[in-house]
Amino acid sequence: MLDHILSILIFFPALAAMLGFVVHKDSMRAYGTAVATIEFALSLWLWFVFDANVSGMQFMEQIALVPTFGINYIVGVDGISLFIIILAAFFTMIGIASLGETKDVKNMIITLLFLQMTMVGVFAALDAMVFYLFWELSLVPMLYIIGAWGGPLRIYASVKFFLYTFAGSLVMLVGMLFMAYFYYQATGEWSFAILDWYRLILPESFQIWLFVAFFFGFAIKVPMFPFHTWLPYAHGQAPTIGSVILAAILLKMGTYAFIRFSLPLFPDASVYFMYPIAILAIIMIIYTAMVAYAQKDIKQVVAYSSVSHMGVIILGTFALNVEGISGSIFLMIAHGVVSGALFLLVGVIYDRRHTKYMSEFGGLASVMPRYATIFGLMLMASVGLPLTINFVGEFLSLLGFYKQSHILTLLAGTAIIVGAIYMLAAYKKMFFGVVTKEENKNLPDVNKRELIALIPLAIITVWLGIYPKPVLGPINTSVESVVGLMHEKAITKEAKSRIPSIGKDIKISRNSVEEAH
Amino acid sequence: MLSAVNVSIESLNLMTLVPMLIPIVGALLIIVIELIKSSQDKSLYVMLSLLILGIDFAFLLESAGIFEKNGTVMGVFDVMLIDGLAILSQFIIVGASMLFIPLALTHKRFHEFSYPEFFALFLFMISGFQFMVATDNLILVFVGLETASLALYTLIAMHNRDKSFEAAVKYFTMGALAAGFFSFGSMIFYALTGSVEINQIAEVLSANGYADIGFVLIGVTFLLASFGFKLSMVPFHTWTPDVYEGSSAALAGYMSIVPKIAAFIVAMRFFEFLIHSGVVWLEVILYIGVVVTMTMANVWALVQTDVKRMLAYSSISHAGFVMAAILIGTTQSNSALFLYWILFSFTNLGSFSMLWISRQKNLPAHQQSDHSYDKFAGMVKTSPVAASIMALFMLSLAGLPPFALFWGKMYMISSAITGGYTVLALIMALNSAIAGYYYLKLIVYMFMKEPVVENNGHVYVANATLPLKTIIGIAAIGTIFAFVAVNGLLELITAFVYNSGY
Amino acid sequence: MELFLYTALFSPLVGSLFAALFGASPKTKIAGVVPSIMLGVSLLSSTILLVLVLTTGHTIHVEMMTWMATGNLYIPFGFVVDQVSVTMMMVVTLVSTVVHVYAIGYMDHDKGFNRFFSYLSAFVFSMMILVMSDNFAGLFIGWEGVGLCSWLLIGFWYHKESASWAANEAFIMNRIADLGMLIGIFLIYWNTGTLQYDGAFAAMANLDASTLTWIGIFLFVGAMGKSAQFPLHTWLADAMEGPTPVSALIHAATMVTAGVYLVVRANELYALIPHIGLFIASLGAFVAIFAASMALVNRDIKRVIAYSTLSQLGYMFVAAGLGAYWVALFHLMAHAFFKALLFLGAGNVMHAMDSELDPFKMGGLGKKMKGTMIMMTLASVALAGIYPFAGFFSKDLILEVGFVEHHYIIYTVLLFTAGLTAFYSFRIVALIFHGEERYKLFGFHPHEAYKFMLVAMSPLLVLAIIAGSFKMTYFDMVTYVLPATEYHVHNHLVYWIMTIGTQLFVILSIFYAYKKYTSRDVKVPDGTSAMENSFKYKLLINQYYIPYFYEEYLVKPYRELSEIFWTKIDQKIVDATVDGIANVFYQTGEKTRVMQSGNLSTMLKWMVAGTVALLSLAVVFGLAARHSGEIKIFLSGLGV
Amino acid sequence: MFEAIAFYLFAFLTIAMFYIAVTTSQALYALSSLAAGMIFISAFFFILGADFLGAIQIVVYSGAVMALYAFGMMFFDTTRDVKEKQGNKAIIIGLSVISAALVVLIVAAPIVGNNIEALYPITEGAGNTQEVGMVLFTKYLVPFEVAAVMLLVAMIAGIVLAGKKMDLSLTLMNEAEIMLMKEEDKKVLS
Amino acid sequence: MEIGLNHYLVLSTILFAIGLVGVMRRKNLLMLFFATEILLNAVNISFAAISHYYGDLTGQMFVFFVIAIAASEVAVGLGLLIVWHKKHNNIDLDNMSTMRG
Repeated sequence: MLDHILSILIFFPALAAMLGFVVHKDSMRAYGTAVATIEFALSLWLWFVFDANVSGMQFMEQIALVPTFGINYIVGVDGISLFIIILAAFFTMIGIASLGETKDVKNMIITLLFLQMTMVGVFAALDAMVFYLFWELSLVPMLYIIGAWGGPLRIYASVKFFLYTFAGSLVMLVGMLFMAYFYYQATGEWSFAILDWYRLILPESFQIWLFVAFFFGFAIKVPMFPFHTWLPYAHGQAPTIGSVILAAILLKMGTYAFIRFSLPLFPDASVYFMYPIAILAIIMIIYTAMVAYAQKDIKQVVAYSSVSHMGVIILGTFALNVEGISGSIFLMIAHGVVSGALFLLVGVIYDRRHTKYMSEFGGLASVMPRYATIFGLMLMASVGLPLTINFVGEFLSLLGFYKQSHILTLLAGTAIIVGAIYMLAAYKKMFFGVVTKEENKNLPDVNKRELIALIPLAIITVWLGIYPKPVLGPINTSVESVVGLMHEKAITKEAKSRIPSIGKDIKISRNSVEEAH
Repeated sequence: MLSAVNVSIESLNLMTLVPMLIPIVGALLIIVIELIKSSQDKSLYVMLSLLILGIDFAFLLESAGIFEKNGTVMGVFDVMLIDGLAILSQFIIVGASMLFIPLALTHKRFHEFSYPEFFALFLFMISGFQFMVATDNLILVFVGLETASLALYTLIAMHNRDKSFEAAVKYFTMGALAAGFFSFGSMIFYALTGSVEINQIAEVLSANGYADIGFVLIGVTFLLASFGFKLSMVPFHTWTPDVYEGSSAALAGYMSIVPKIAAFIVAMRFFEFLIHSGVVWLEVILYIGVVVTMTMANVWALVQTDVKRMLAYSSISHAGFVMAAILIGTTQSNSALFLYWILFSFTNLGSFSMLWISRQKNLPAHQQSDHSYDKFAGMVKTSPVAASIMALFMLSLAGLPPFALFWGKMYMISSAITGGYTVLALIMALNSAIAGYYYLKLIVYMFMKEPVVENNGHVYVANATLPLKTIIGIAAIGTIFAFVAVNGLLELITAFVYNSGY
Repeated sequence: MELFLYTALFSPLVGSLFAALFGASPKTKIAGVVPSIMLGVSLLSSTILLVLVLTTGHTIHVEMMTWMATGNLYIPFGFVVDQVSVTMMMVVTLVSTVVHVYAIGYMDHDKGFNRFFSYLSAFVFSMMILVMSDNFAGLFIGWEGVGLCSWLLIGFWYHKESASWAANEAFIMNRIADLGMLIGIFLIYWNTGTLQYDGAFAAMANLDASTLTWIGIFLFVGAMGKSAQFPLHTWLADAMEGPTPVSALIHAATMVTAGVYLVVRANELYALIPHIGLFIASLGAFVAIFAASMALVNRDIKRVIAYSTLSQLGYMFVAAGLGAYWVALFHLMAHAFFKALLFLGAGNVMHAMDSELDPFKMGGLGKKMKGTMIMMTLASVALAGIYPFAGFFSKDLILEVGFVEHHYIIYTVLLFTAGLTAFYSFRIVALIFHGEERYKLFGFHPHEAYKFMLVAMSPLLVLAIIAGSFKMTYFDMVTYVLPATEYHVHNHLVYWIMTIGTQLFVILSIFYAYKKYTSRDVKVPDGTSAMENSFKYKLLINQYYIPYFYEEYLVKPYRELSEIFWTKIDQKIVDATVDGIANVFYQTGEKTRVMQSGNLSTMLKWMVAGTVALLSLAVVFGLAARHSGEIKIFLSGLGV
Repeated sequence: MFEAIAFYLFAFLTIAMFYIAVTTSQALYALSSLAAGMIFISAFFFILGADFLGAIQIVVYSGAVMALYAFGMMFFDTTRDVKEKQGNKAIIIGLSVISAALVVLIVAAPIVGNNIEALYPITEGAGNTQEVGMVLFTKYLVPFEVAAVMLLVAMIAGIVLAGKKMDLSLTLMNEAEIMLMKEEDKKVLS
Repeated sequence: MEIGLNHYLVLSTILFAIGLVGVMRRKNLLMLFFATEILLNAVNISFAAISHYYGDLTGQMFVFFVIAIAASEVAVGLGLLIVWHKKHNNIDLDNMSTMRG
């Protein structure tokens, strides 16, 4: 069982979704919750049996798919992907459990379960093609969720989401094929296995081109400025559950991929592009935060805030040291939890009033005190208050990047200011003041179903803020090996000096394209 | 005086003719049956055709075995050429035909299937295509092509309504022009080399070092124009959407696969050696042609309001995509062509079959064409399974993994990269993204819109019968589980293509 | 001993959580009483620790658990009780206990009673973390924690627009400073490899001066925000929108002094970079007089006291900047007592006057509120620095420090400020408690506060009076960890002249204020008097137009820029580009689909045209074939 | 010399005939001139020694094909003046002139490949028909048979398309009508 | 004045161009078919000439098959025209543009 736990994790939801077609639609919610809970339990079990002291991949599985062309189904998990998988399972679970009254609930749940398969698959995949497969496949359920259950502009938003990401990932596909070709040239064998690719040392110019190709795919997914405009539409139009999963998990695919692919495969290019990307990240942070401030729609505020936070994650990733990368991975989880919670919260009020315009509210704190409290907690987490989950990530990310550039970190650090500005302004508009609108006077506070989703998130927010070690430990172990690998592989002096060497011994067998020629 | 010719039967390798003869015999059989006892039910002919094609397929397997053992075989005075390309393409031709023919068993009656001649012509057409791919003699290519084409024009027209006549006439007229071009091009090469056999042409041309490059280019131009017509390369593509729209959906799907693979093989045989001998002009022209065909067809597909026309443009774009294989001209790219086309057959036949089963006799109210997007609006509400299958085909066409066409696309782009055509690879990738839009549009209509046209969902399966459903099921399974087969296919194709010297 | 440490630290948290349980329910006394008791417990534990530290000189250092550990970074939750932190602990727990008890009365009629205590205790907890942490990260936790609680408490009456606005302003301004602090922390980490105080300070001795300077600057930026130093000072006056106990606790006694605490804590760093110290001192002196000047004319009791706090913080920074860390800390302590007292007194007045804050509308309240009057008067005396009250010992010491360190300008400024301090303090006292009973015009019915509130205030009163006498004990204690420099003017004559001169100057100021504001001529200003129209008055009452400047030149542009970013750049440029690209394809399709006219003749023409185009190309190429060599080079140059 | 005169004469005649065939608005003229052009072309075949082809040309084209067209003309009633809307003439003329000019430009250049060995050389002494037969039934046996199939296809196609059965379209009728028709059909049969 | 291969090729090309003109300008389908016949015939001349000058029979074979093809096309083409004419009573291709875009 343990040998196949990842495959089970990946395909169990899909199988359950298939069987779900048979389930009667009144019982569908219970069915979905049960399946998602089992999946979550499995993911917890994975965590339980995961050996935090091993830096490499665990629970690897390999099945030949197209061996002639080097494509194999390889999955495995390490500290970097473990928690995102758990998070994906978790969010699907609470997403389904807290699903409000929607039309076609059966379709929705089946779609969500399929989505879960793709999400887990992306993070477990160790073969570039399998990764790409799940990566692309994840677009479809999301497209459906946005397009079928979304707001008035849903079709525009969903198509934009799909095509934009699709276009980016096709460029990435070209990059992957190139990478495989280089591997073929170097070794005489086709392989798409990431771990094989890790052993390949490419000349800097190749690295740069490939980095750019991969970058398009990842950057659009993240989304990085200036490729971010699909996100506000997608979030703005998506139903609550869609936004939650989009923000919590799907966006993380991009940043995760940076760490899984770009950094270890192209260490020199990573150093080469560190500053440009950092500048983009800073633009993301400040610019989108300001745009968020200008929003009238609370969901858009949260959406833009996502972009802003993703900027910090990117920055941490390109710190290229253990502190920064660990921080950025942690922040991925943190941002997942917090933005997921924020979207859920927005969903709560949307369910009641069917509007997301902040001007429609005001003074909600007195009408819905519990709601206001949880929102306040998440808001504080979002602005990165210490002892909440976000702070750990942001702190480490910025700390890490400070090693690379002081002035850029100073600029990026304004995240904590601009973030506070829009968030507090939004909170003030919604919750403070006196209740002016008649409709708002008798709004019911959060109900049990919503609390089922919100309370665990609140607990995680605080728990991991105070005691991040259970998560940070495994992440750290794996990140150390990644950084060590990068240092080992780096060719240029600049890269060698930028990427710290890890004391531990990391052996890679060197296969270089030039050697093969 | 002429001396008598002594030929031993063995040296003729008559076996090479068998796969082509079987459909001819079958067609004659059908005609004979009709003569003896007329007005039989169409199901008889369908099954008969299916059986004949099955036998044909078995013989193809046999020839494949022979090829694996002995390599390329020439036969009947070296007119027939059975190499890996011929065998692979015949597999596609016969296989796709086998998938097509049960589509005649619709629930509703359509005019063409009431003729036994329909099936006879169909079988003749298949043999025509088979001759086309199994030779390197331009005369036989021409005759095979015309046999197949003439039968095809008729098949289109037999649908018997205004649009199909219009389609047939358009196709026919342009086909006649293309035939003129073909013969003119062949004439130039004959003038240059004194031969109409591609091998000989290649030998002679390389022997004199392409001294008459001007003539070569003229010849290539005319041949390109005629193949361009068959392969619907821009700007020779104009017939495609109209003809697809005019003919029945099933036949349109068939047309998007079989005639094209035949033309591809001939184009591959003819252009490959030119490209390899460094005719830069051809390379440039093909490059432009491929890019323009892919892109413009995509762009036109974007603005279509009818699904069938959209699919027509999409198949133009796919053809352009595959044409890149000939431009690249490596073993990998040629293998990619076959892989792509096999996977494309499943998907495209599947999607056209989906249109076919939703075909109504009369146009729905307020609609201009049989399969307008509006017709599919809200399909998921009334027939979710059909909508899901249709969406599956669309996603596969868009190149979403792990569905069938993704593997072809991936391998093709990879071959472009390996062949050094990086920019082309990027253009191909981005074109897939553009194409994503119109495939998505259908999905959007099916899954996200409210029904515009009053219907109870029955319309989407108006034509469905068990055989049709089976075909669609096969196509769907093929599309979904392609990844299982890709490895085997790839090994086989690569071996065949490589051993044929391409 | 660790037990006491944890008790001191966590009992406020327990209290806070307890009160939070009742957060959504209607007011219950118990939600106020329990946190108060818990604070009492905390106070008790702190006292025990104080005694321990006093008697044995030992410090307690515990590490509760790991917080963050990755790469080389290791940050634990570690706490230290040494002479400095125990002082702060005492101040914090004492004042907060008083304030808690007081607030039970003060918030009696408020709907958010339970919530209030939850916040208030949470604040104390954060503050305890801030002062007890043994590393910069822990400090930062407390630092932000108090910021959060301050936000909650300033905006406590969230239905008031001004309150929520002030809360946000405070939070955001603090955040600006926190960024500096964060950068300072990063610098420390990357240069010393640790964030523990002991390790970091030990390593700093080996760092080059410029790095240290940067660290010093950034940390001080953090301190500036929390302690509301110029130019980040505007939030403090606006923070008076919060309930008065909050002002007493947070914005007088504890949180705002965190900056001073930080500088004191980092004394080993600042000792290495005296030029930064001088800058701090100069800024402190400037703020002292700057704030005092604004206090002169303000017509809001709480704001006057707030400015006074600001001014006194300036004093503290002068001391800290000049290296007299223990003096700074001592003044911090003394100031906490009398300033909290002052605020609580003001709270009583407000309570009596239905939240009216304009002292011109009061007058003669002394008759109704004797207790309050006495307390406020004494607190003002202490603030003014009259012997033998606490202020005399702590504040005059700072003057001496300035003098002894030969910074005469600073000395002069501070001396002058002392006069101003006395003036505005007694202006308030006079306007409130003496003179005409102007409140009657406005129909107020003032009454004294609850007895227990007054009782609760009394410890502060006592301390405000006698705190000065602990000076030497205190000196002995803190100089275990702080540089033990005695500041004495060695020339006795000069010393006496200075002391008596200062005293006289202050007393004169008091009398002048008293005289001026108890006279019968005092009227409620209506904007017509000559003084009110003078430039000076306008400048001061408008706080030197700094808030206006911030609003006009920072906030508005930010808002407008945000709007532009969104509507113009994000929608019109970034997004429009993406849609534009898509549209190009679509429009190309729409425009060129006419090619497919459906007319067979056109189709045939297209076919011929295509062939002709190919032919032309063929001819061009055929002609060019003669120059094939050159062409190949050209094409390979193009990369085809 | 004779050859030259014959060539130019027939060249002029064919060009003239075909020119008329594509430009005249009288269908009858067009048909006649086309037929004439075909015959003149057969003259070239005779000049070039391809007697068999010449004969075929006359028989098939001038005989069979032209007869078919003539029949068609009668059927379509296009003996009258045919009115054809002409769009942009410039395009037509431009395209054809360019194409002709370009091809002529290149074709007029001598073909280098004069040293080509004939694969199926014309044997001295044998008649053209004999030679053709020889090659046709050895080398080109398969194409010949396929051509037979092609003609069969064309025949079937012609019969089917022109047949009466095409008058009623099952495709356009609804099922009920078809059933009705079948019933009637049976009645007629029985 | 020797008549060489090139003469025939030029003639053939000119005829082919005439055929193209016909194909492009004819709107009457029947007469359009005439033009396609011209195209094929034009090529036939060249084939025969090349065959003659090379002394090779392949060209004549090609011509033979082209003639066969032309004949078949006529049959099918006329069949199509007849069907069309039956339904529409005209064979003008301008009336034949229901499908477009």
